[in-house]
Amino acid sequence: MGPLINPWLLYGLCAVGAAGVALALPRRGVSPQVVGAGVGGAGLLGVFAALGVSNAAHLPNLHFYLFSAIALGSALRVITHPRPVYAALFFVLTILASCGLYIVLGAEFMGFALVIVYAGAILITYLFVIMLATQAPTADRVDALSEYDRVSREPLVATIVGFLMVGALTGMMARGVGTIPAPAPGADPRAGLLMMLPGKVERELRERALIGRDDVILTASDGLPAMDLAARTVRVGSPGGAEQRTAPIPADVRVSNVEGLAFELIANHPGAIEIAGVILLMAMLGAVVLARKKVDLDEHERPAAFGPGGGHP
Amino acid sequence: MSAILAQADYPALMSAPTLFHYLVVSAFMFGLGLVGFLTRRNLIIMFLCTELMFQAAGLALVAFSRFHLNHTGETFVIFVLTVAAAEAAMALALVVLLFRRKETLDAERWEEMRG
Amino acid sequence: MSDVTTGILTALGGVGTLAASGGDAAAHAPASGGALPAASPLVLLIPLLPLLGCVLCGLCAAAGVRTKLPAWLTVACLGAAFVAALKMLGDATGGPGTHATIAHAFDWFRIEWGKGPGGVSRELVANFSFYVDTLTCLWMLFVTGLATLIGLYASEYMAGERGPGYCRFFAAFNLFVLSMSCLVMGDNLLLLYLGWEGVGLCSYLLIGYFYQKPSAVAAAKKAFIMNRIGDLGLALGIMLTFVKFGTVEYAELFERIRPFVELARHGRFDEIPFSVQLIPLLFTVGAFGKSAQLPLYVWLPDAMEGPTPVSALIHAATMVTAGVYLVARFIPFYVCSDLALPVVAWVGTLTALTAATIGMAQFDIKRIMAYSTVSQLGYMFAGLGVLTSTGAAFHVFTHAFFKALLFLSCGAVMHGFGGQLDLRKLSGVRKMPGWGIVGVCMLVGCLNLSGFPLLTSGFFSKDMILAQAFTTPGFAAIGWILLLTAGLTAYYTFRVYFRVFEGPSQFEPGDEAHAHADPGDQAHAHAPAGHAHGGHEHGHGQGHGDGHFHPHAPGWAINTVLAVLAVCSTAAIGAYFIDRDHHGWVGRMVDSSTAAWEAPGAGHSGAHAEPPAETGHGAAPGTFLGMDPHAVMYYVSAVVALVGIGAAWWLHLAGRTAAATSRADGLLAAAGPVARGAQGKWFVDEVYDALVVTPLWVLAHVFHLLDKLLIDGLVNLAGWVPRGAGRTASTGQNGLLHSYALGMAGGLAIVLVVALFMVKN
Amino acid sequence: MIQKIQSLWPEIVLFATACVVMVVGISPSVAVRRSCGVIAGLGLALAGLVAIDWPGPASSVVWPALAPYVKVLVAGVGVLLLLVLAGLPDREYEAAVAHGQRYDPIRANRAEFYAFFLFSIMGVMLVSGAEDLIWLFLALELTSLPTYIMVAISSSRNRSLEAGVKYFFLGALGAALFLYGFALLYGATGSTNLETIRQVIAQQRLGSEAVNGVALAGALLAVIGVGFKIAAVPMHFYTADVYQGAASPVTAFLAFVPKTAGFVALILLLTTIGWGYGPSGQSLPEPIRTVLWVIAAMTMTVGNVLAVVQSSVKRVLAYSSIAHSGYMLVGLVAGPGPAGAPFARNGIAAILFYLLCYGVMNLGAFAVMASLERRSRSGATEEADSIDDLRGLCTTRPMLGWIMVVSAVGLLGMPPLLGFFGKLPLFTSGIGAGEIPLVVVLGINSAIAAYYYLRLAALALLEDPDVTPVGGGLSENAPPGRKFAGFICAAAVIGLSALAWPLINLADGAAKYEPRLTPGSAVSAREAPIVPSADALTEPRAASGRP
Repeated sequence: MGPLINPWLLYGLCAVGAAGVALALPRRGVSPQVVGAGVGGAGLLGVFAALGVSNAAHLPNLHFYLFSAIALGSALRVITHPRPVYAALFFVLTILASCGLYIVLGAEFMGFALVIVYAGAILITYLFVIMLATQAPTADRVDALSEYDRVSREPLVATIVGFLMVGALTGMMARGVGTIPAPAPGADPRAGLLMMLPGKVERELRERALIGRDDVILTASDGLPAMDLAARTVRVGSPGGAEQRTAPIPADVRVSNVEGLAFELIANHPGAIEIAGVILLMAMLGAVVLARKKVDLDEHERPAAFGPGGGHP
Repeated sequence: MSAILAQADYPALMSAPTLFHYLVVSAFMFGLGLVGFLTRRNLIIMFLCTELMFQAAGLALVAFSRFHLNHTGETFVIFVLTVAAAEAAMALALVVLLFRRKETLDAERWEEMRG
Repeated sequence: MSDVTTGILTALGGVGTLAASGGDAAAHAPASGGALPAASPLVLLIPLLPLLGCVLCGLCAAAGVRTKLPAWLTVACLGAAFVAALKMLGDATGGPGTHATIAHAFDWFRIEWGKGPGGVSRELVANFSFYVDTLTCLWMLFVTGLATLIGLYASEYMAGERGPGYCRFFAAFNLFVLSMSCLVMGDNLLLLYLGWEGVGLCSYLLIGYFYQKPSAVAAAKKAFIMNRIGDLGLALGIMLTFVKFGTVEYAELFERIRPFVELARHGRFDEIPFSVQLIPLLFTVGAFGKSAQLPLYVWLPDAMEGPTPVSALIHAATMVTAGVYLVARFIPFYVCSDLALPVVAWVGTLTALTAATIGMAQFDIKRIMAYSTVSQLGYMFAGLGVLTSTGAAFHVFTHAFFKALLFLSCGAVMHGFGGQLDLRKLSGVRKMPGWGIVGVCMLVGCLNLSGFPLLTSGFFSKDMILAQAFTTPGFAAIGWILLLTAGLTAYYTFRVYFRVFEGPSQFEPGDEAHAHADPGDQAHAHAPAGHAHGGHEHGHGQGHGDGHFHPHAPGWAINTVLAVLAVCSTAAIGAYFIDRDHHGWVGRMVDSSTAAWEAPGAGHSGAHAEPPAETGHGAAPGTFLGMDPHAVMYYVSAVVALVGIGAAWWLHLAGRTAAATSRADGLLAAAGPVARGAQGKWFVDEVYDALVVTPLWVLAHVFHLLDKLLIDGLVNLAGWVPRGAGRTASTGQNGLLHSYALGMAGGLAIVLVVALFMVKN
Repeated sequence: MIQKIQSLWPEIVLFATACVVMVVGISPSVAVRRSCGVIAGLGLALAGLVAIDWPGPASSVVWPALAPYVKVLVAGVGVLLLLVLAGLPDREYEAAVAHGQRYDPIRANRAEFYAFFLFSIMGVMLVSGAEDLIWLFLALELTSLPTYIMVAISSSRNRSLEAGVKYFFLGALGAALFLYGFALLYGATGSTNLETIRQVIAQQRLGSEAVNGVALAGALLAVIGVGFKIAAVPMHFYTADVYQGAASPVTAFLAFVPKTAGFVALILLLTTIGWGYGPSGQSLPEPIRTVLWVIAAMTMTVGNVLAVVQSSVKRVLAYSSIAHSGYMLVGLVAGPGPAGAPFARNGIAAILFYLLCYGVMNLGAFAVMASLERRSRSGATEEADSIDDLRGLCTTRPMLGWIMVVSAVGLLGMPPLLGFFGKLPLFTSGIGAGEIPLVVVLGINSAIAAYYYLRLAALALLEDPDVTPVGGGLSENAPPGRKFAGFICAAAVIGLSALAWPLINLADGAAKYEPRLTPGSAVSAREAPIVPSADALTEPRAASGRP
């Protein structure tokens, strides 16, 4: 198995991307942002074109191209747009495009959660703070923006550093991605989760009229639902238990993304949920402590606040 | 090529991009976030750039999750999201505090200590 | 350094193999010293009493004592320790056997580091235990004895410091004796190292005692750094010893080295592992640092910035002989290397010569004494190197007394003349009222140092080394150099004596007297002369407001100590004549310890005039111009000493009279023909300058220059490189968030790129 | 999960204490509010006791005894830290307000401060019990997020804010880096369970002797990103500014708590990537070993070299803290040695023991700095920070002076003191692992460190006090707890060296290394369907492919 992509081609294209980003960063005077964005995009396109040439059979579909182009393009605008509000809005766009990619990857729940939580909540907070903390621009001119927004710092060195890292990362990924141990072809480790959902199977079977109205899924001697996932069959019987038979589980009855995620989350990471809760509590407390405003206490309020003798060294 | 994502119940209408495609997008997003962090001087945008890097990690996690056909990566993204939210809350509060002190968001204004 | 590294590498070869090398002898009695009989618990008093003294001085400091109490406490504790040392000597030599014993104080640490064959656990054991054999006794005897005497001396000498400084001084003084007893008496290398560092620390603290003097601080720093270089060698040596032998306890080490000694005895050095041969070389580095040998000697002359009692005790008599002790204690290791002893001998010899030549060109009398200390230490190392540990130990013993005597006499002069140390500004001190004892004692010390025949112990101890140098095959050149050095020693010693103590009585007070005359200057409130005249018990009543200076003669404490030391250093001759079978008393002490040339406890018979030919050359004993060196050396060295003294007399006393405008007419008459007038004296001086001094001066200054440029340069460089690098590196710390982020990301990027090129597939 | 909860009692106690503290902190009564510190201390002590008495089941398969040791260590040093921290937030401030200064609620934050403190300690404890990358990520965040706030609010000066913003933003960058690393580690192995990752990577290394490129990149990013917590090169830049800007007690906290978390996390991470198998013995993969080697050498050198030129005590201690991380990295490079290796060869045991030594010695030095303040020319009090403030401290304030001397000499590693016994196993483990050049670098760096540590000690001990300071004198206006904590630390530096042996035994026991490789189990466990057992909901271990 040859390399996924010629490493030197990869590094060259990373360099092209770097040049584009360096050009696109805001700077004093005329900044060739369009040119930069074009060059950067060309570099990225080159990577995918090269990938496509060597793996024509697996050429990704249009959605992938569309969403990744939007994601990366708006990410570029996030870091190049001189106006913080626009940058934040472009970040929202990046998030939305990422959601698209998530959905392409079959992670529907995370995709939508990302829209709601990230784009909906967090970014709104950002916008809020940006508007709070920025002097209201009077005119719609770039000149009215603060100097620190208009001029980026060390664009060349920073870009070189950043893309050195990108090049090294992608280079290592290109070398290693082929040997990651993957599930055997045809095997879906998630299929086993169906065992945890007898109710869902029963409902599906009933809706498809594969079992009768009164039939229920039986329980095996070990307490588990009597399903044979290899053969995709299930033993069902009437409530009295008199009549037992085996019903096939249709191929499209499978654990949905949300269900799988829920099982993973609750079964394997309950502790992490608790820690996340503590982090959120702590962060709330921190934000409150940090953002408190000064208040002036009246003279008569001070003893109440600090107690008698509290203030005397 | 084993790095194909078209395993199991991959949506039929999609053809088969390889894992590496997603990783490239993720790495570039990560790099852009890094470059932004290094070049932008607005504290809020700088923090936005770290969020971009978190987002890149999230994309990689979901792609890996898809590749390994388990949900661990997606679960990880939930927690990444949580931490990002927590960090954002605190960072924004800090930024507000800083802005009150110096009436500016310029990171370069905080350079009293050195050496 | 790279040699050391490769040595360690080969020695390690994976510590795992230690099991084989160190562990095969590891029947390893878990209880330390189980092999050796227990010594009397009285031995524990020796380190304990100085500790008590240290604590008491600390309490005095806390209580704000402003009297001489700390000094008396110190003297009492150290005196008691001396008595205990005497008792220890009695135990060690009185009983039927003269083998080593061990006094166990408490367990220090014991680290289990694996299982040996048979499930025996292997441990690093190092306890607070004291190894008592005759070598220990010999050393502790003069350490505690001299410390007591010098403590008494210091009670008066430091009287001007009473208060916290006085307590601090005596606390450090006690701490030094404690550390020294750990060093000498420890039964394992780690305790020795603890003591080794401890004496270094005390030395640092005491050199820097006058910490307001920049030169004192610089000298303390220099001593510290030079000693660290040596300590690194010792530490590596100890590690290597542990790695190689699996223990640091003497009792076992000397057992385990025995097979190698056997090999060396038959000249089969190539069968001894290189790492074993490396150990003595590393120890040597440590010994050279502590004992101020080439090229690490430069700190010692500078160390004279400390108070004189410190110079006498630490930098002349005891601490600097720690290196000699180390080598003597580990003689069995040294014979296992065919390189170590010649290195020791040659370095010692060259040091002796170098320091003597430098000493000749100095004017500061304390510095001259310091160089002479370096030179005499060189003698001791040369003695060790040419296979006479007895001679070396004997010289250590006698040198301790007469050098302490010399220093204390110089200190008395310095104390009396307001810190004046320049021999050009002092003359005829012996004649001044109240200075007679000092003068006589100085004379005794000088005679000892120069090796005046028959009357002095220095003569016999030096003689032993010289004779052995000619006896041991292959070291004749060393003998000749040492002989030359002996002549130079006699010359510069008496140069001091004749200039300062004889001749016309003239003096010019030192800086501290002037400083004291200026009432506004508080910075020198601590200077010895300061209070000496203010509230001294035999102070010379008169005020000093007029700036007029009167030397003040030493009091009873100083005089007593000097007299006792003078008697001791003469009485030490006795040690040569007692027990002649063993080369004297010291010889017997040495022979029944590990410093003997045969393995300890090997049941050697008394009379062994020649050390066994373990160098393996098998050559016949050398001769001195065809005669038996041991027989003829008495006469040769006597002649050399007398020639040196004569030269000094001729150059420094005889010619000085005409120039004198003072009252020293009697001395003038004694000095020789009055006909030699001022002109003749000038003539002699010029010839002397042109013919003798200039070349030696040049030589001395070349070495001095080497000091300044090379050694100081290195020391400065060692300090400067990190500073410079720090300055450069701290430009990266410019306070900007972005720069930091850039640095972090850049570093990470470099790491990733490097890793990218390292990763395969 | 039930078993897991048993091992989490200390954390639960801490969380409960934090909640109590927060509630008590909003009480209108000053006296009640003042009890926050006491409550926090009691909770911490209780947590430590629980960690001793109730270690629960083995927290990590490879390091069965690591977590209890770390928890007890953190709780123990934490109590001392609390003594130093107590009164930091508002003591002087309350006095100032009483004298008419404007009330600034940013500084009236006693309860929250203790809560952050407890949260952070809780984070370290969680790190030590991590079995999963997700858990590890969250625990690391929980450790560091409160510290950002603590730095920013530790004093009312702009410097604290500056330190806070630098620490926070660079910390977020570091977090992003190691998060990406974790993502790649997961991607390369298909699991976030540390033990499974270890097994998968071990199988790969057994097979081809090379580590997957993705795993390697992930491990490097993770190691360097976590390196931010321990201030390892190249993530060290923030250290000096942050340490200087934060109030001294918080700095003492920063120098110990995140560093402990970082080292424990590094131990766990590097365990997954490979100590203890492969044909080549027990070394790390070559790229990682090389990188760690260089980082260790650079960290020591940079820290020491920069410390030499500082004139601020806190910056000296900051850079020396970098250097100490470098020393400990030597233990990481050396690794745990072969299974059942003795203490002297176990670099991990050396790290664990050194963390204890460093925590105590460093806290002593910071306690002194926290106890001193200087009145500036304008009349305001500020922290004593200049190296000249130490001049003659043994004369003017003997107790503080001697604490400083003992701590500095101990940090230097002078033989009879605790620091020496801490450094010794680092040397021996380095030699044992054959890293002679690195040990030589360590030795040289110890020598450089002597320069500035002796300067600290000598200034306090030998110099005369500054009689006419530039702007107002030095004063000592701190809660007595700080001095007390300093005294305990100094006593420990001296006393623990005599008791080093049992402590070494503890560290040795905590670093017992049991790498087991179950051939084939990892891959099959991962590929098998999630075992649908009845107790899957309550027993995640069964689902994660444990043998």
